[in-house]
Amino acid sequence: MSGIQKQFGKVTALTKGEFVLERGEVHALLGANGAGKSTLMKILSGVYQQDDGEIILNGKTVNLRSPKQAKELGIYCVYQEVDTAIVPELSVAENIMLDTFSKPGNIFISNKKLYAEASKALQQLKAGNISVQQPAFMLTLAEKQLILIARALVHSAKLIIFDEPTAPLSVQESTRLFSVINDLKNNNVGCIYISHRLPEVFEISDRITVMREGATTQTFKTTETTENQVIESMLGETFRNELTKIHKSTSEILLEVNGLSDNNKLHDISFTVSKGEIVGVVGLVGAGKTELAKTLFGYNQFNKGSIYLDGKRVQAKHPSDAIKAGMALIPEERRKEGLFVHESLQTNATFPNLRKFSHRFFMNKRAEKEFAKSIVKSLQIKTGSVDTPLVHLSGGNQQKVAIGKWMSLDSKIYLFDEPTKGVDIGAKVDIFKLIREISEKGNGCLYFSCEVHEIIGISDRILVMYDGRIVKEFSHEDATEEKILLYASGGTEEQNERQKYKHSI
Amino acid sequence: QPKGEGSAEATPVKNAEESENPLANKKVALIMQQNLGTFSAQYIEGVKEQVAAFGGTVTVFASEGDLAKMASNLDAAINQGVDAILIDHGTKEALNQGVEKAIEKGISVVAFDAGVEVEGVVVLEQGDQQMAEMTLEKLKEDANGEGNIVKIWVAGFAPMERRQVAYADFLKENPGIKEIAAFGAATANTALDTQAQMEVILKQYPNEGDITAVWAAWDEFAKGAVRAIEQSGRTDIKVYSIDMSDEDLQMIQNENSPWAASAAVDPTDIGRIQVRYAYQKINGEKPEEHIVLEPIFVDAAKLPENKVTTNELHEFIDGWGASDQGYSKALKELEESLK
Amino acid sequence: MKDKSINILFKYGTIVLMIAIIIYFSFISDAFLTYNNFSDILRSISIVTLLALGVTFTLVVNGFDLSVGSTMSLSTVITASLMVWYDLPLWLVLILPILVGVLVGMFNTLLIVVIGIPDLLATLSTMYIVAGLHRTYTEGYSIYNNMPLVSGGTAPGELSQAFLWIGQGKMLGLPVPVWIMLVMVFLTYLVLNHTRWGRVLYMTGGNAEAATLSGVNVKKVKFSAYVISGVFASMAGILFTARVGSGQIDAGAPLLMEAVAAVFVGYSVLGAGKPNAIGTFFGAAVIGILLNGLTILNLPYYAFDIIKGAVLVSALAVTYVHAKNRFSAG
Amino acid sequence: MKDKSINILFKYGTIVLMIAIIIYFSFISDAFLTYNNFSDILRSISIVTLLALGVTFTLVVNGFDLSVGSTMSLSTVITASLMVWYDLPLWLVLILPILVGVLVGMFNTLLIVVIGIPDLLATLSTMYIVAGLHRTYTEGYSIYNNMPLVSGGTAPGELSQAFLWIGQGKMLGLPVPVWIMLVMVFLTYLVLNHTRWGRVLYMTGGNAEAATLSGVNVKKVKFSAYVISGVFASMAGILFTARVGSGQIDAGAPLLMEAVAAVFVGYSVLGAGKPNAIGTFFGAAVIGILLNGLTILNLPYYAFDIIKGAVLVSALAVTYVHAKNRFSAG
Ligand SMILES: Nc1ncnc2c1ncn2[C@@H]1O[C@H](COP(=O)(O)OP(=O)(O)OP(=O)(O)O)[C@@H](O)[C@H]1O
Ligand SMILES: Nc1ncnc2c1ncn2[C@@H]1O[C@H](COP(=O)(O)OP(=O)(O)OP(=O)(O)O)[C@@H](O)[C@H]1O
Ligand SMILES: [Mg+2]
Ligand SMILES: [Mg+2]
Repeated sequence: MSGIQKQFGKVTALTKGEFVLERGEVHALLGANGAGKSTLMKILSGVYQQDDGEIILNGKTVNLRSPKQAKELGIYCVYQEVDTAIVPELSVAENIMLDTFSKPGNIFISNKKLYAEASKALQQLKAGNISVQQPAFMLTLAEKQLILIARALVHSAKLIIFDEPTAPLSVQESTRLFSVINDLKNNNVGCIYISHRLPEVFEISDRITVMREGATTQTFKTTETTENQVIESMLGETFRNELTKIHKSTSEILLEVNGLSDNNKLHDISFTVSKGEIVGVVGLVGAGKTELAKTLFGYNQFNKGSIYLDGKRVQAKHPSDAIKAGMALIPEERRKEGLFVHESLQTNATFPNLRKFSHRFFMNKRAEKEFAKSIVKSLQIKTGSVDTPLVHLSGGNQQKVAIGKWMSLDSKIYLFDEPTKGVDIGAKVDIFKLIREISEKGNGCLYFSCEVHEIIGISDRILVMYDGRIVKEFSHEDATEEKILLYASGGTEEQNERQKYKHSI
Repeated sequence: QPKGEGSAEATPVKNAEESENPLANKKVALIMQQNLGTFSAQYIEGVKEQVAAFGGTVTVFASEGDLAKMASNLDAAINQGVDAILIDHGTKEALNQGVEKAIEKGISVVAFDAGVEVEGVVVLEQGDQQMAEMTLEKLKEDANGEGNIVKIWVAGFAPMERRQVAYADFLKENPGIKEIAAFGAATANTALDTQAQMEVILKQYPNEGDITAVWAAWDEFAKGAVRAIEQSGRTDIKVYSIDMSDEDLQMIQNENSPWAASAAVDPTDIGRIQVRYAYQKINGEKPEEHIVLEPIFVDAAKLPENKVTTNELHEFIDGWGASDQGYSKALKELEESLK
Repeated sequence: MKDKSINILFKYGTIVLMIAIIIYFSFISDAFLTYNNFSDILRSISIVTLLALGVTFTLVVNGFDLSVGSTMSLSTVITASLMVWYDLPLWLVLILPILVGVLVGMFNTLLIVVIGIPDLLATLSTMYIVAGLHRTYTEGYSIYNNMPLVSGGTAPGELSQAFLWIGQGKMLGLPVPVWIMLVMVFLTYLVLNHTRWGRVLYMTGGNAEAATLSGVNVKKVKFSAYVISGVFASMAGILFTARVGSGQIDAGAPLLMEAVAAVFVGYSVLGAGKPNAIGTFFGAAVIGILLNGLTILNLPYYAFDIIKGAVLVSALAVTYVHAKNRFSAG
Repeated sequence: MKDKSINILFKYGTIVLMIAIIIYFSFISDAFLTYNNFSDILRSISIVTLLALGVTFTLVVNGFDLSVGSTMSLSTVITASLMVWYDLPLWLVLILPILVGVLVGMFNTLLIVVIGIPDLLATLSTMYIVAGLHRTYTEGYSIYNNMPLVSGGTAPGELSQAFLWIGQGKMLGLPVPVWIMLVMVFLTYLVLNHTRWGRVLYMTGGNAEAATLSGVNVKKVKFSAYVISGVFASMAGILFTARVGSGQIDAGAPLLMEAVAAVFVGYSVLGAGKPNAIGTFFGAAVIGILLNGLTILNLPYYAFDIIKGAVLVSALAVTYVHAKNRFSAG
């Protein structure tokens, strides 16, 4: 692939995507969030068409107009958002064989044959324990991912793209995946591997290509490079500096959570947050971070445990109660949960506290405008005017609005759920600064993220979540990326020692 | 509905169950094509009242104007083994098959305005041609033999066809009277749809004298037309119609109502008479198979100052609501024995 | 280029269309452009506009109320029965049907918010159930002055003159229903565009999830929208009874489509891009003027349904094509 | 615990309900549990079942066709007119209405797939437009043998015996409409559950994005579902004409709700959890048996609408409560 460009409306996702994959090679693709990795791969798998640039496969220029075409050429993709490729109502077998249905062939379908072929593919993945007859909505995230890999196997793919496959996987599940990838490699299948976890990238890949801000920066041979080199190529200097600043906290307890459980995802969660402290909560996708944030905020209900804020018990039946008590949530899905993207900045900014901007029943539009202007200024939001609908703002600026909308409320504690997701580097820095400023005013911050290095950079204290539990607490000084990942995927240090031991025998 | 003041409870039928009369305790099914509007409701009342007086029970099968459902309902009634089936409207194409089956099973069938053509079925019809003539004559008289009229009529129903015959003859005989517009459709919501259409016509002929009168071949049409005329504030147009329910009567009695006259058989009476013929058949009597119900002409001018209902109408209009048609000796005895 | 023209069509389409229709018809007929004809047109759309305002509220919260027609029918017969059967005083006659509208709204909320049935399906069911209820209530009869009762005797009451004035009277040169409509349109405009609560309604409709996380109780907001819709439908029913002078069965059913069409035509008025009071009023007016003009053109009545349907489809098409473009431009 | 009982209700509710109804009514009336009565019930549901099968197809692809009632009305009058007005041979009489159904399906697709109007709104508009068309076509008249024509004279043709046999004849002890229904249910079952194309339909409905990624042309699939729905509605119209022996206007409108209810009742039969052919048939049967039984109970006719509505609401409630639970459990 060379010179690939792609724009979505006003967002430029790719400026210069370059990528070369050899037969039977595992090639890792790295880059910060929003660097354009997924977009490049979606172009390769026919989901999007590039605006410019060309793709050469086996020496021939190909024009990939649809996923179907890409698949016919043997290019398969295990998408980052697995649910986009799974049909929940259909059985596991049907999901594995999904691509066969749209191909011309027999009119009738024999279930027996379907089940047999699907089982075979699963067995190849050492996942024969998944029943092929159950509907796909019963599966866990990891199992769904296996289905997608099985789908590629069934069609003897020549090239498989793995887009962050290990994000939801535990250490054991990851190990199994790696052995599958190795098998594939031995069968001369090319693999593209996207991940944010450097250790595993170094373990599995032959070469590494790094992207930054929509462009390919560098390609390394894995054996000839170091993690630091790659990180530098990925992030750039300013960003790292920002993250290493350390912040002092007071010891006066602001938020206290005791034995919080719901009957579903959260189990016996206890922790505290002091005034002016930033507490990071880290865990894999699906570990329950979002669940915890929303439960604290009254969006989900818990059935055991208690929450105290500033010494007062909070019993939030609805987010409105939590807001009254002094909480603010910047949710993970900014566009879906945090903002009204078709409304103006002004309308968004005043919404959580309409009472302040109205006289009796009627809205005071002048006060609204003044407030909107004030946050544009203080958060340095780049926008044409306060009347511009938010869809026209960049992701980072949208995120600033999502934070700024709480500014009229004087909340005591802010819950940030993956606030840097899909935000460009510059804005990321601004957002970190903003979080710092908020904490410096004596407010508490809870920072939920699966980006381990970011967590380490910003937090005063780190809680690791695994499967709905808090399994470990680190101080800022003790935390390392490896230790966190280990706990986050359900391991403990002793266990790890033993495993290493076993390996060496 | 609430109990009306001073309402006499329908004379409770004593001892129907213990009665020794073989005609007591019969099951009657009433199969209706359409059951909207006050006419239908009054007709059902007539049926229920008469069957109750004979010590039987009625099941009403509604069809929402859907002929297929009506045919299915007829089947269902036959399967339930009723003693008599009363049919209200419908077409012969849809019903003949079912009616034949019923006759085979020895069920008495009496049809009203249904166009059913099967041996052994008593068919009731209103004096349709006569009703049309009565109202058209009155129209001519009021208009002094000259004028432009609007016809509201719909094809596809046997009684409507008969009314149309009289209407066509009338136009031929009276060249001074011209039809300037004709429309009409039997829908799920006839009166309201007609009102909308009449409003259209009125806007088309906005000047006084453009329209002398409206002749409506069915009271649901007349209702719509009258409302449209009243609301347009036009006082120059009169409405003549066929069929009359109590609701129509109230509208006729409104001050300055354009509704000038109607010809009809009392709907309650139709129900009663139909039941009587059914019981004659059950009793093995051999009534005539083609019964014409005598229509009554209701002239708005003959009505009293204060409003009356159809129950009291007989005081002012001769022959209303007092029909003895269809009684046989056995039936009188039956009714006496159950009182 | 194409996008731009759709945008202009979207913004000024309704108003240009209206002016074009008016000019065209006034050339064809002298009777068209008269004060009387326009006051008649306004009166003829007053009932539909009330219904449409209710639908507007439900659309604002991203719901949809298909049961307004039935609710109006129910309110029509209840209003008439309260006077005819029970001879109740005027204030009760005006309040009780409104309460029934509130109940229907609550039932819709139960289905949609508590049970979780999608809005259109839920209100479709309600539409049928309420239609059945209103027929059962009257036992198939229309309700009119001094009607005889099934149990014998005649009904004690009749529609009072004061009541009929609501539907048939005039005030300051305009029919009373027109005044009622104008007041209601203005109130709706005020509430939706200038109050805190209006803001909450629009935001809930725009993104229920984000509204919840901003502290809005979305269930309550939806509840209020459906109740208001029920209340508007009841008011339409009361107005209809007063206009016609009796309680007709199934009065509301045919008005449903017109009301829905009015709201969608009004979506775009002056580029609002969302359901709004003024737009709904203009939508109803365009349809009213169009139908009035078409009768002048002497079109058969059965063709009207096609034209109403076509207006609805065009309005929907412009709305959704515009939405698509706006979204992809974002 | 609660979840489990909802699950069981979901899986076996329809069948248990059906058995309960049958047992109850056979105690009440000897006439109920007879071969004749059941063959009549089957015949009475045959038309609704055809409509419902069409709706099933659109629901499978996650759409919804509200226009089937109108399409059936249109097909009814066209079928009758082809014989009565134009005296055409039988094969044309059977094919042309089907083509009209195809056209309606294409129009729906245009609105939904090309323009992007949501399914329910699009087909609601189509419903009104097609209803207007069918009245305009007949100028408001029903069509019957040798009817007088507006232009004078009488119509040349009448419904042939061969044609009427389709609606009124018997074959091997069962009415012909029942055979047609059973064959269609079986074909639909075969197509949806055992062919490649059936998987593609379900796939599209379950996750359109995944289907696109698998190389399915989602637009074409939706198109085919709406065309099939139109064809089924046309077949229902032909059957209706043959059963009734004339072309009634507005024949299909009252059947819409029953068809929709049948599909939703059938959603859950044996825990399918999705629209399916056998379920739809059972749904129609449950409603048919219920209505047949209720007439025996001598319930007033105007209460039937309430009961049908209640059945629909219960089916929807079970379906969506189940969906909610499944989702939260998944
Ligand atoms: N469909 C789309 N519409 C608009 N913008 C998009 C779309 N898809 C991606 N983008 C934008 O393109 C940029 C690159 O996104 P992409 O998903 O390729 O990043 P990524 O490197 O995969 O990041 P991550 O590590 O978070 O998965 C982001 O700014 C994103 O917001
Ligand atoms: N079985 C599953 N199938 C598909 N997606 C799943 C599954 N389980 C979890 N997920 C995904 O993971 C998310 C659940 O995350 P949860 O809120 O429990 O934890 P989290 O730690 O906040 O995860 P994240 O890192 O995505 O924020 C869901 O939004 C969903 O997208
Ligand atoms: Mg990505
Ligand atoms: Mg999360």
